[in-house]
Amino acid sequence: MIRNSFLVLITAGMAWILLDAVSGYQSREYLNDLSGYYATSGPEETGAANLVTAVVVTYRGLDTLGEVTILFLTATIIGFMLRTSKRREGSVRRATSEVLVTASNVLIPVIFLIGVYIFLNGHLTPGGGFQGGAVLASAMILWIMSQSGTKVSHSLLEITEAISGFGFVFLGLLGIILAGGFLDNTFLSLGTFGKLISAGAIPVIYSLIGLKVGAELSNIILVMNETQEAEQ
Amino acid sequence: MNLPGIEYLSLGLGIVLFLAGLWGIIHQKNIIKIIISFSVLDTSIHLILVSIGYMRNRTAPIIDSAVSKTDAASQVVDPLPQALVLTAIVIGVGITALMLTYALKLFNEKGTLEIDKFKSLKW
Amino acid sequence: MVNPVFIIVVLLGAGFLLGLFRKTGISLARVAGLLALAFPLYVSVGWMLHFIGQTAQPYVVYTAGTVPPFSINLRMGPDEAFLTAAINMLGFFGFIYLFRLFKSQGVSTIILYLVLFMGLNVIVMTRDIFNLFVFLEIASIALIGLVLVNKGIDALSAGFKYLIAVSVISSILLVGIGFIYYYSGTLNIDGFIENNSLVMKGLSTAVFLVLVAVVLELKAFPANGWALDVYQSAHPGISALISAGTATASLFVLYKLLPFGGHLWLQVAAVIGLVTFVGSNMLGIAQKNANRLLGYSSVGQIGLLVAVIGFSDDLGSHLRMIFFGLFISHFLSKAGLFWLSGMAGEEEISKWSVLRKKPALLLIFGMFVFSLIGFPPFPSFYGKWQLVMDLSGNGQILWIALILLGTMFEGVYLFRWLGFAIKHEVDESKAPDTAAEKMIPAGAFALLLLGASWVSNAYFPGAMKTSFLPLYFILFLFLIDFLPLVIKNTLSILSLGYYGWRLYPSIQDDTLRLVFAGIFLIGGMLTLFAGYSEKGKRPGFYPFALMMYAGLIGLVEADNLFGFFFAWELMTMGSYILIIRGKKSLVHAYNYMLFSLGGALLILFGIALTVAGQPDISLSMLASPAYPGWAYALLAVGFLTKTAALGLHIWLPGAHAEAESDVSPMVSGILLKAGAFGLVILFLAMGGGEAGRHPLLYALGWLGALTALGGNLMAVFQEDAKRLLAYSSVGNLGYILFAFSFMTHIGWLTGLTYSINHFLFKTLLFLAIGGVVMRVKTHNMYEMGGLIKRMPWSFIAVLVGIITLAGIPPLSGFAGKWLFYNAVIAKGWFLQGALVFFAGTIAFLYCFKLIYSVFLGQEKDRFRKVKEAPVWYIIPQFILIVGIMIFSARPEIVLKPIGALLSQAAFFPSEPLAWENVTAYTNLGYWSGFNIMLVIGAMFVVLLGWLLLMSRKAQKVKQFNIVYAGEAPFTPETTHFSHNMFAPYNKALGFLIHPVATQFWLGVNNTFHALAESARKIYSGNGQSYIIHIVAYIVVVYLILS
Amino acid sequence: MSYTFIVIIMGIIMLVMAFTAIYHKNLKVAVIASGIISLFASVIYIFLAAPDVAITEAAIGSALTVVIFFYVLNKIRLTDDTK
Repeated sequence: MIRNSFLVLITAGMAWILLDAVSGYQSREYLNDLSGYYATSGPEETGAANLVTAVVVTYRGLDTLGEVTILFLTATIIGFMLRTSKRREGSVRRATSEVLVTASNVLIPVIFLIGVYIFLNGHLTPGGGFQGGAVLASAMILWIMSQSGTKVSHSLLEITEAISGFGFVFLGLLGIILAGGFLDNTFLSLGTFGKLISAGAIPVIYSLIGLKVGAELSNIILVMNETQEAEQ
Repeated sequence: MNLPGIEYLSLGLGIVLFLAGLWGIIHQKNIIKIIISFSVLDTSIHLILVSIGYMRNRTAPIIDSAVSKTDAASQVVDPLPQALVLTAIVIGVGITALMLTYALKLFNEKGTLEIDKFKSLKW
Repeated sequence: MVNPVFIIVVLLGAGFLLGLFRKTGISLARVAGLLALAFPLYVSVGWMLHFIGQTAQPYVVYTAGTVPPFSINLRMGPDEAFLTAAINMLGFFGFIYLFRLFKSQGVSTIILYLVLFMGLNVIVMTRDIFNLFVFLEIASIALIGLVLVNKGIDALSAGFKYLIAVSVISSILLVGIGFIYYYSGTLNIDGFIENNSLVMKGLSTAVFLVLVAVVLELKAFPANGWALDVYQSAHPGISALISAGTATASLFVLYKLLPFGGHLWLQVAAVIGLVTFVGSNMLGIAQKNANRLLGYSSVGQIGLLVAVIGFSDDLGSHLRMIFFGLFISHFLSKAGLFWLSGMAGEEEISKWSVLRKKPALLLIFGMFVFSLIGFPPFPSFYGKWQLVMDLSGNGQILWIALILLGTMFEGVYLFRWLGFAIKHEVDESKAPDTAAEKMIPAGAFALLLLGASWVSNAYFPGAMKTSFLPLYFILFLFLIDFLPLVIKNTLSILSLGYYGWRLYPSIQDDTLRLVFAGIFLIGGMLTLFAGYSEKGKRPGFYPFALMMYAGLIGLVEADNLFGFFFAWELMTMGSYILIIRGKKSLVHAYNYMLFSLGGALLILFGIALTVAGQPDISLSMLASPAYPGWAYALLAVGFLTKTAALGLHIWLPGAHAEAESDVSPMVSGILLKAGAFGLVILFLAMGGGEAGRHPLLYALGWLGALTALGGNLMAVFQEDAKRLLAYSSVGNLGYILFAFSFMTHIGWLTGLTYSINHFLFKTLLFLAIGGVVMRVKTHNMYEMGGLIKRMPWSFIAVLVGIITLAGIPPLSGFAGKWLFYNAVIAKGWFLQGALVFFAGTIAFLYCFKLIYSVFLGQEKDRFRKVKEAPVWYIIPQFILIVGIMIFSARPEIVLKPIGALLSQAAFFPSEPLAWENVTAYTNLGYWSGFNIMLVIGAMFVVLLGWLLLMSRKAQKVKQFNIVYAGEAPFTPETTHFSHNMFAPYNKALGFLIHPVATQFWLGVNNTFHALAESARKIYSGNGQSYIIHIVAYIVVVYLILS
Repeated sequence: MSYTFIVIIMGIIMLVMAFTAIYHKNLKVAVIASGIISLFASVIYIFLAAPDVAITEAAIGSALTVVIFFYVLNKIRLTDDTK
């Protein structure tokens, strides 16, 4: 009881702090200098129609690199934790229904293509590498569900993961060598605004991010699916 | 009728969810429940961040047929918080997955998910 | 210079690519990892060298082809270059340390390792708060992964606690960042600092959230349980990375972000840091697990560094210097200690004695411990000195007290630990792991520590004035430790002689210093002579013996307070190691160290209150301290811990009695004079004027008198010969304190005469008794007896010694007494004088007991075959006897010039002692040592001749056995005449020596241990409680702030 | 203005879901509740003119997270059954 009232007390304390933090909030009328710059110069500088993409891939590209790295780290750690334990060996699984197998055989390529479409168009429409990657991962989930019993090779995922990650870093590097700085996308031609092949390296980078995110998330799911952990 | 704008609502909602998540984290004993609370907390932070980037009567920060390049500054909402939230979401899912893996391993070691039971190290 | 962004490219690129080699190629991956880590080291060291010695502009890395605030920028300035160099150094050597581990753990761990260091580098360099958030997450997660290389529930649950704690903290951070963006419209650190003030409540709350999150990342006490578990359960090679690496990066984050909060947050950081420093170190004293203890210590040290950052405004231009000193010591030592922990392979601190099997490890361990606490010549010493001086300059007295208190706590557990390693019994079946990949990092960090010490000495103000020559010689002695004892002993003696010769011209006019230099150097040489009789190489003796002497002579040589304190600490360090060498010295050396450390901290405090931030740190500052009363009291008490004044004496008997035979005279006859010299310096500076009449001196006079009485009383009831001498030293130092407190001309002459006498006879007695003990293998006097026939030379030495001690004419002890009575009468302190006089009579009792029990009476069967003490013991004794004779016959050789010195206007010009040839006059009478010597000498010769003549007729009595009943008594000592020799006196006076002081200090000790024991229960081990602590901490800090 | 009601209603549902997520005994229900919070949040993001965030939250924050939760819950449940 004492504990609970203490918890209520500190939660109330946090509420108070947060209320203080929003105390100066009022609906915004204007963009501030920073976002104003993104809105006015962003399209020109990066060639991306989607300003969020411009910010994510270019202006705050280093954040994105870090974020991809975090996903990479978590996938690595999860793999490290779960793969070191026993693998499932010839365990009997519930048979997958015929319908699911057939449906997934049709759906997986479609979903995969949707994912690719999303990150290729990241500089033009909502969506991009993360969303596309998540869609790719969902294709993976479907595949795992339909292909129960068969083992999925990790190598392909690992190669995708490594190559796309390295490619991201490498493109960033090209930005230093060929353009104005690390992760500058303008070393490729900005192209015609609003077209698929435009915005310099953004589509390329976003594709790599998409592949990477997709591979990482798939990897996490795959490892979780395969692990024998907690199933003695 | 003079209703508050949705940005106020979503901001308030974010804060209440934040507190709810926090309450779950400090109050629930089950590790999975704690992790669920974390994901509520995460969502609430995203909500708060997106809300503070919102401006009324403006559109998404994408230049298309509706928004011209030249007028973008007066027509779109702030893209930056959205970019931050994108990053935060992906980080969040990574951490949630990591926590869950921990939960799995911890369960495997002790056969329980009660957080009070993992006190082998102390003082 | 290489663009620092390549650090990211190389580490991250390598990390990603290694993903391809997960299944195969661990060997390749290890090499690739090492090379990848060498690159950032090369880059950051390159930048560091670039910035050294010039004020180059920081290099800014722009990303995305745009300038900030629109894009993220990194900065490589001098601070960043230094810190990344440190981090990458850790990365490189830490990788070597884990080399074998990686083989069994696979490529994934190498990837985590590389990414961790990439993250840490960016954390230091980035100038964008959201970017900071992302890379803090990277570093935390990589670390959580690395924690898992230790299997089992401990590491797993610790990792989980860490994970959820860090997640909560980063959630707070993220919310804060969001609101900062909302209110200020920027995420750029520099942009924010330039354009924003915290008048708006929302913004200041946002800043609060960010800063409190950073503080929590730094493991602020007490919301830090989550980190301690990780320190304890992770592989030591990983804990080293947490303690040194992540903490470094987070510290710099705090440094970068603290300006957000303005002046208020500087104060907050100072308070939080010091609370952490004191609190964490206090809880550490109850901790027995090595890694967890290191965790407490890490948290504490980081707290101190946080406080230093918080003091930025007070420290001004010294900030970097102080931070460097404290930081680099913590960084190198803590990483090194964690590595050593892995090599020792023992969790219990008492089992670290296993390190003894590899003396090099023990040496490194000692270095790290001393450097953590802040002993010279390590950088933290300079840092702490400057910190304390600057704080006192700004009147932050309370903060100084807290810093010193925390340091004291730290000393309590670190010295206990070091003591265990040096002295605790060792498990023969175990050995430390000395694989090359572990030795290299530990050795490299030890060398870097030495390098950093050298740098500190070269750049700290005031530090340049200390002479490094003795230190180099000590280092040299370490290097030649493998040589035979004869060579090392001879070299040591010669070096003391040489140093004396070198020093003489500079102090020949300053008789006071000359006297003490003589005591230290000649005494040192004489006591070292005894070392020739030791067998074996005596590893590790000479460097520390010389360190003690270097410190002692440094005291004399010092012309400023810094040099004095430097020497003082050096002496403490060396003498501690010397004392702990004794067979049963573990506890006694520990007590000695704690009192010495406490004393040293008080001295430092006193100096700080004297100087109070002024640039002039010469000794003459003592004449007019900024806070006179406090400064004098602290300094005096500090020196009194060394002279073992009553109440502070409990360490002395054990330390002196249990030390090795030739170490006892060093520490008792010589080392104690360091305290006396400190008092001399202090009192002399107070001078004969207004300051010299401070009421404190009256109290000290009483203390001296009581010490004399108490010490002598306790000596009387000892059965242990060396303890008897040790307690006698307590009493004698009481005389000295008493005499100096007079602050009169004759009082001072008395004090100095006592000092010289005590040096002569106590060194003599300890050497003689040491020689006896060496032969009879016992300290108990009731087991000895009749040794006069076996050891006649030793007998003569003891006889001369006790005659001097007891103040019987013709020897110089009487000179002291004569001066003493004059001084007492002149000063009018009759009551205290009577006490001291009474103490003097008591001295007769134990003198008698000493010579009678040991040398006279019946010869014991066991000792019929014992030989005379080694000749190397006898020689210095007779040199000392000659010294006593000379000083007895011609005291004016020394006393006259001292008198002249004291007669200077600033000192004690009134009522000086008048000399006429060899006769001294006061208005009460006169005394001539030479004439007395002649008279008594003549009487002695006559009596001796008569005795010899008579003895021809004397009949020899055969020894007979006192045990007639045919059975040995059950407790043989009770049948010995000298056992409990003064039982009647004990009945009468025993209540006076009730061990009040011992009980008091035991009580202090127990109180703090109990406090620590109960306080650390908050670290319940429950991960959720740790989260609750974090939230509660945030709320409480916010409450306090608003 | 027209969104306001929708947001209020969704907000109330989200709070109920939050309560469910934290207090419901059945972990699966709790997970789904937290997924619904995420999903509704992504709808609110559309109203807040943040389609990118909305898609991401729906795909990653909601769907994927729930899937991962379920994988883990399955493993844990399997053990519970055998014991």
